[in-house]
Amino acid sequence: MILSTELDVLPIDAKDTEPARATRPIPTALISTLTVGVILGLWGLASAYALVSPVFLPSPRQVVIALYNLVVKGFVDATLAEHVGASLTRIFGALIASIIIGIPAGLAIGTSRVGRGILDPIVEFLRPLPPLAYLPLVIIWVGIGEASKITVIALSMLPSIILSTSAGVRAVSKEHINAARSLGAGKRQVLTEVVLPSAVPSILTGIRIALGAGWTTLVAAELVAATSGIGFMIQSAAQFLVTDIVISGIIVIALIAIFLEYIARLIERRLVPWASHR
Amino acid sequence: MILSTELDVLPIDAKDTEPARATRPIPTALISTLTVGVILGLWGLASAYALVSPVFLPSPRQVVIALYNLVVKGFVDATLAEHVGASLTRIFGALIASIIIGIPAGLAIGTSRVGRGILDPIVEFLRPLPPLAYLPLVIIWVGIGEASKITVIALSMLPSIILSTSAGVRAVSKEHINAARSLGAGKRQVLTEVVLPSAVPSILTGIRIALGAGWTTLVAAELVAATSGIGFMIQSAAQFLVTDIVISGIIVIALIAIFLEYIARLIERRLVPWASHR
Amino acid sequence: EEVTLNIGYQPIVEPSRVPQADGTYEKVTGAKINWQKFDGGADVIAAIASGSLDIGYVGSSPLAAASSRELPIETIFVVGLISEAEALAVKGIEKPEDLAGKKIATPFVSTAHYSLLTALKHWNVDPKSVEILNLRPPEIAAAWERGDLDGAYVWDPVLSELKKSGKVLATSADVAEWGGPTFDAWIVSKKFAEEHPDVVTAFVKVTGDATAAYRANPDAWNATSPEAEKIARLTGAKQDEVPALLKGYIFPTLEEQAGEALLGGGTVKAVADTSAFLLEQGKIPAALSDYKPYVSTRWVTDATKLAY
Amino acid sequence: MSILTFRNVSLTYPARTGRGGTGDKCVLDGINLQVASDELVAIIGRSGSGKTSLLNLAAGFLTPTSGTITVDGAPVTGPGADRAVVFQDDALYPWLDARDNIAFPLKLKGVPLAERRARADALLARVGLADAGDRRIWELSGGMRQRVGIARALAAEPRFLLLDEPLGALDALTRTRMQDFLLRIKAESGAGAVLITHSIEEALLLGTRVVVLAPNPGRLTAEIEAGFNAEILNGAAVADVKASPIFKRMHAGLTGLIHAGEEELAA
Amino acid sequence: MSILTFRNVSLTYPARTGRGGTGDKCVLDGINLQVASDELVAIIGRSGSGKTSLLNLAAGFLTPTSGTITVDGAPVTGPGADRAVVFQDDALYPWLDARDNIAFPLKLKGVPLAERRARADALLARVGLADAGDRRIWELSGGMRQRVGIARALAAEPRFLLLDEPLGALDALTRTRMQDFLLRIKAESGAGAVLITHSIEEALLLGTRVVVLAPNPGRLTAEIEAGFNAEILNGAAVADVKASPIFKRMHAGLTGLIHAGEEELAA
Ligand SMILES: Nc1ncnc2c1ncn2[C@@H]1O[C@H](COP(=O)(O)OP(=O)(O)OP(=O)(O)O)[C@@H](O)[C@H]1O
Ligand SMILES: Nc1ncnc2c1ncn2[C@@H]1O[C@H](COP(=O)(O)OP(=O)(O)OP(=O)(O)O)[C@@H](O)[C@H]1O
Ligand SMILES: [Mg+2]
Ligand SMILES: [Mg+2]
Repeated sequence: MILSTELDVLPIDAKDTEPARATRPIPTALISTLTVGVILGLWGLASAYALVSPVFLPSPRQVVIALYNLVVKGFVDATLAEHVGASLTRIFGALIASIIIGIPAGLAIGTSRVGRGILDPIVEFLRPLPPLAYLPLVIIWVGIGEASKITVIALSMLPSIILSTSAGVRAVSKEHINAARSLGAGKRQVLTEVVLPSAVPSILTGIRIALGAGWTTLVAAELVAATSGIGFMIQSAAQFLVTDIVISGIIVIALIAIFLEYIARLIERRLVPWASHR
Repeated sequence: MILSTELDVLPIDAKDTEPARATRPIPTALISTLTVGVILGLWGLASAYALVSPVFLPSPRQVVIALYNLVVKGFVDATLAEHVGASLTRIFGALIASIIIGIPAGLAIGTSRVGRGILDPIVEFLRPLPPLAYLPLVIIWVGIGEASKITVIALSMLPSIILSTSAGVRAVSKEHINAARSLGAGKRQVLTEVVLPSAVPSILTGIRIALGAGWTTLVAAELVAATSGIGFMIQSAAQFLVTDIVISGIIVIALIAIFLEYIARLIERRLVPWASHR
Repeated sequence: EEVTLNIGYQPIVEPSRVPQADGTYEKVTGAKINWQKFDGGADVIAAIASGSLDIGYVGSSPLAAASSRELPIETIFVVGLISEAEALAVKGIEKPEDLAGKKIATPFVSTAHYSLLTALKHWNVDPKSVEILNLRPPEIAAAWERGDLDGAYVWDPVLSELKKSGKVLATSADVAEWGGPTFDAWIVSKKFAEEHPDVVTAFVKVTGDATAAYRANPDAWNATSPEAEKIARLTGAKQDEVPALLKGYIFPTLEEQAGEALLGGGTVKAVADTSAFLLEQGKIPAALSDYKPYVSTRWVTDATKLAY
Repeated sequence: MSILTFRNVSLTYPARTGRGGTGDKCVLDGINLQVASDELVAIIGRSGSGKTSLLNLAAGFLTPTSGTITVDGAPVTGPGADRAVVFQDDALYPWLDARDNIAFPLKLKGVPLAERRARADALLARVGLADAGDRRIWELSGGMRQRVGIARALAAEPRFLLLDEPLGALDALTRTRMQDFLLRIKAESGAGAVLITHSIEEALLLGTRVVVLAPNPGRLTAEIEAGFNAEILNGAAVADVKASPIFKRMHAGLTGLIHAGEEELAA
Repeated sequence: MSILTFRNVSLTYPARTGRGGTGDKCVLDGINLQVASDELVAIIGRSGSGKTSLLNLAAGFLTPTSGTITVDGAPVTGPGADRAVVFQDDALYPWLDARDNIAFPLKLKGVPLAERRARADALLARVGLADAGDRRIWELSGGMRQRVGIARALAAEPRFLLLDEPLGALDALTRTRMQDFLLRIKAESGAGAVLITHSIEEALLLGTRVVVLAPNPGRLTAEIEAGFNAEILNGAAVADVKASPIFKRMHAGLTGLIHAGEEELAA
């Protein structure tokens, strides 16, 4: 199971370092595989005994067939690959945009009185807004092209990146900052050489949350004049009660998101092995 | 401006402690007030010069009138207070549910191999799911009562609470844990007495992000079978292009969210003055 | 023992909002009614399937989809035939042939969507040659305002917004003539209908009476009338727009319902046609050979005999 | 009477892979040591010789690569309340004030609030911080934090005290007082103790035995019975003890032992 | 030649409100001190007497409640590259390895990667950690971390070195070597230095002057010209210096001064 990167389990019941006879009881990967198996099994049973109408809970078999057809023939005029490609482009466009905007904004809020004064009310205003409510305004401003979809997704990603960045900044050790300044760091250098690296674990958590939020908003974003995209596909299928496609779409989203999460964790492992050593 | 709780600005340009002549340059509150003023001014100008059709951007005056009518007469058969009350009940119900589920789940993922093995795949699967996609499934499973709305909102809140908790857990100092264990703490005590307090700053950040996410999902949750609620109100107004009500709703959401954020920060200040001292 | 009746309605401007506001349904059916608002037919159908709803309001497209999936539902009342309420408004387009290569928006899966495709077929315009975009009504208004669209098949009040700067190429009344009628209807879950036939009959009766009241004197339901006030209050529509919105539908009376044009035959055919069309579009996996089980005249017939 | 035993203990930190990775590092090699609960064994050795690692093994924070560590014959499988640690960097809890840090082990045992506060206050007074109970950790000086750490370990009433340079950040006078305090409280409580220190004088004054850890890899190269602590507990003046020829001889001997094998390196 | 001047400096930590709040705490009172760049002023004093606070003022981390601190007449308004600090708790960066921690001030100055690594390696060797460059901070022992901290401050080539118990976690031999190293590098670099230490011996050996800080509130109660460091730099053996009667007299005198006013308290 790809989730197990073995990097983030706190050794409450393991030793700090276990040089010898590292007898791992049961590998996490196995447990995860079992969990997934049990869920699939329950699903199979539920649909076999028709606990829920098959219109709303198709059997795993049906979903696999639907997935196969999606890959081969596609749905609503695009193959699965095209839908996934369109959505991934949007998600990553939005991710890049919100990183470029969010990290500096979070740093500004966390470090400077003026930055906070200006940005805080704006961020706090934007943060809770429901995309379904501001969709018309987004269209008025950026039209119905890709930009609007990316904007909607980015707006859902921004808050967690900004908040985690500024929370990370606030938790930076004062001693580390003092040390840097007495070693000759200017304000900008304190920011880039101390505050930013210190906040990296928190920022990465923010990015992971943001990615999840981005997927969550995908369907809303693709309500806007999309002709392909996983969200659009799910939306179209849901309207006609083509539940096997809806579930296939959900599974595809989950698999992609899990894969991205795996990469995020790998990056985390590379960048912040020191997180628990400060 | 209520945002300025003066608690979270990192003293990159201030001293660690400034016993004497604490000459604050410009109060953040003032800057925030100015920012809000400038935005309101721009809005006023934009609508005065009809840069955007009044159908989509009514003037501040119109919105104030709409707000007044909302309070006095209401819209879609409920007054503003009733809409707000309904939505707040849902948001808080969802918040409580996701705290009760999310914090233990985050702790389990962060501390135990088995917990992680079981919960991680489930969480990672649920995290990216778009509420608009699973809305029909939620209806099928939990019906159209309050439970379905709370479920949808809680599902959007859970991930950030779980992730921040487990990230906070992972960043707990190993020395702190070791100290507790050598002082006689059992596993449970390590969890409650060391891991949990250490993770509190991170958990609070997660709750703040979650609250924002909850509001964001409100409209989607209230798409189904609601008869009151701010999201329902916005949605109803949008259907008939009653933009002043839509914008009033957005403003009300923002104000409530900002107020809750303010309270969250106060709590943060009380609970974690030590965040930058570890 | 008191019966609980769960009704899923949509915020459509139509006569039965008035008895809903007055509590007439409660009085006549003798049931405790939970009114639940929905914004789309798909959710109504999901809610009926989950057992949370007994009676629901849907458009003809979702109705066709639900019937094709063999859900246990039954059409009990045709609320209104969509006529002027939905139309294709365009800008810079004079004749149907000009549509090729243009951006036309419509809310997918809606009755408008179906009407647009039917109209294109009637005009022999290949739907693939037109850029058909999925947008919800408020977003259509915004995109139109911005100049991103050349046309949209949509309903009021967004439609009237578009008419201000565009012209109408076809209305749903036209499309109905071309063989693609669209309508809204009340449906009931078969299980509930079996258990509480009298409640369903009473429901249909009240609905029919409301329609009759409107049909008797449409002009009395003007902008300042109590009826308009009640409709506006329940739907969120602007009160002064209510009369115009009501005019966009043809509301059949209880007596007309059972006729050959409606539940007695026309509705079955319309559902079958819609399903065939959706199948052709690849939106649903299969169509049925017979849609009769999903349409019933029993309730309207019983209701005409009912008095209160 | 309890006994803490190291039998043939070795420790190798595993190689770290990735950027700037390191090779395996053998830190301790074949350590044999016994500490009874009427003893205070002082460990001295060069910086980086493995003293802290040795203590971490005894505490159960690390598992030996080979060999066994036992308490009264039962193998040490992890940290436990019987072995309280005073850390080289005070591992105090920033979310608690000084008093509550000291009361922490009492809280773990379920001692009621009032009683544990009272006991913490008594310990605060004994380490010379009577009025610092309300202070947050970051409001304490380095030496104060060390003393809070010692008081916290004492509050746990362990069978063994594992002290990692507990008095390193104290001035001479405070240090002398704390030495006296440690000596007495250890005698009172009947706990065994392992004390890491850089002061040979301190090792001799407090230790019933002094062992020398030589670096690369850490090995025990000498073991001396000291016994001055008994004299002091019996009333001998510390100044007299330090001035005694035998003390001076031992001091010189230990200094030589620590320096052994280093002079050529330094040359 | 630069001069760091404290003129009538006082420091009061403001009261902390809220749960477990404290009152105002006057920590330093009327401090007057001058440190020239050919000097090394050693500060000794009881734990909690305000030594670290004094250093933090000089570093610019704190602002005095009253009085002024100047460098060459210019008031100190904040931390600066002219005053490098070695912290009591090493404030090393966990995301950098030992070498990059030392190279950190060079990076700030824009020294190219290769050169700064080379210079860091040279400093690593001089503090006896030639092979620890690749280690992460948490892979270093306490004493090693202290030495990395010293090397990092030296890499900044400041006008003043502010050292807060920099050798506290070192064994006797390593400490002697580091003392020698500090003495020489200070002389080479021409930087002034303020050294906080708990070892009176160290203060006398390294300091051109030794000042005594008495607690509650912190006041300078004595100042002694030492000058042994010049002898050592001129080749005198450390052992001989320590054995000299004048050294012993001064040592005894300072010990007395630190203990002054404490005996009655202890009684
Ligand atoms: N987690 C670790 N990973 C790898 N090497 C480590 C780790 N911890 C310590 N070391 C290495 O082990 C050796 C011994 O370290 P230890 O902390 O035990 O020394 P020490 O005797 O306590 O030194 P000091 O007196 O300076 O505190 C050192 O060389 C150190 O670099
Ligand atoms: N941030 C703070 N807020 C309040 N009081 C403080 C703060 N920092 C230090 N103090 C208090 O100031 C006094 C002096 O502390 P300081 O750290 O300067 O002592 P020190 O001489 O360095 O002691 P040590 O030798 O133990 O390190 C102590 O009583 C301490 O409790
Ligand atoms: Mg050590
Ligand atoms: Mg200090």
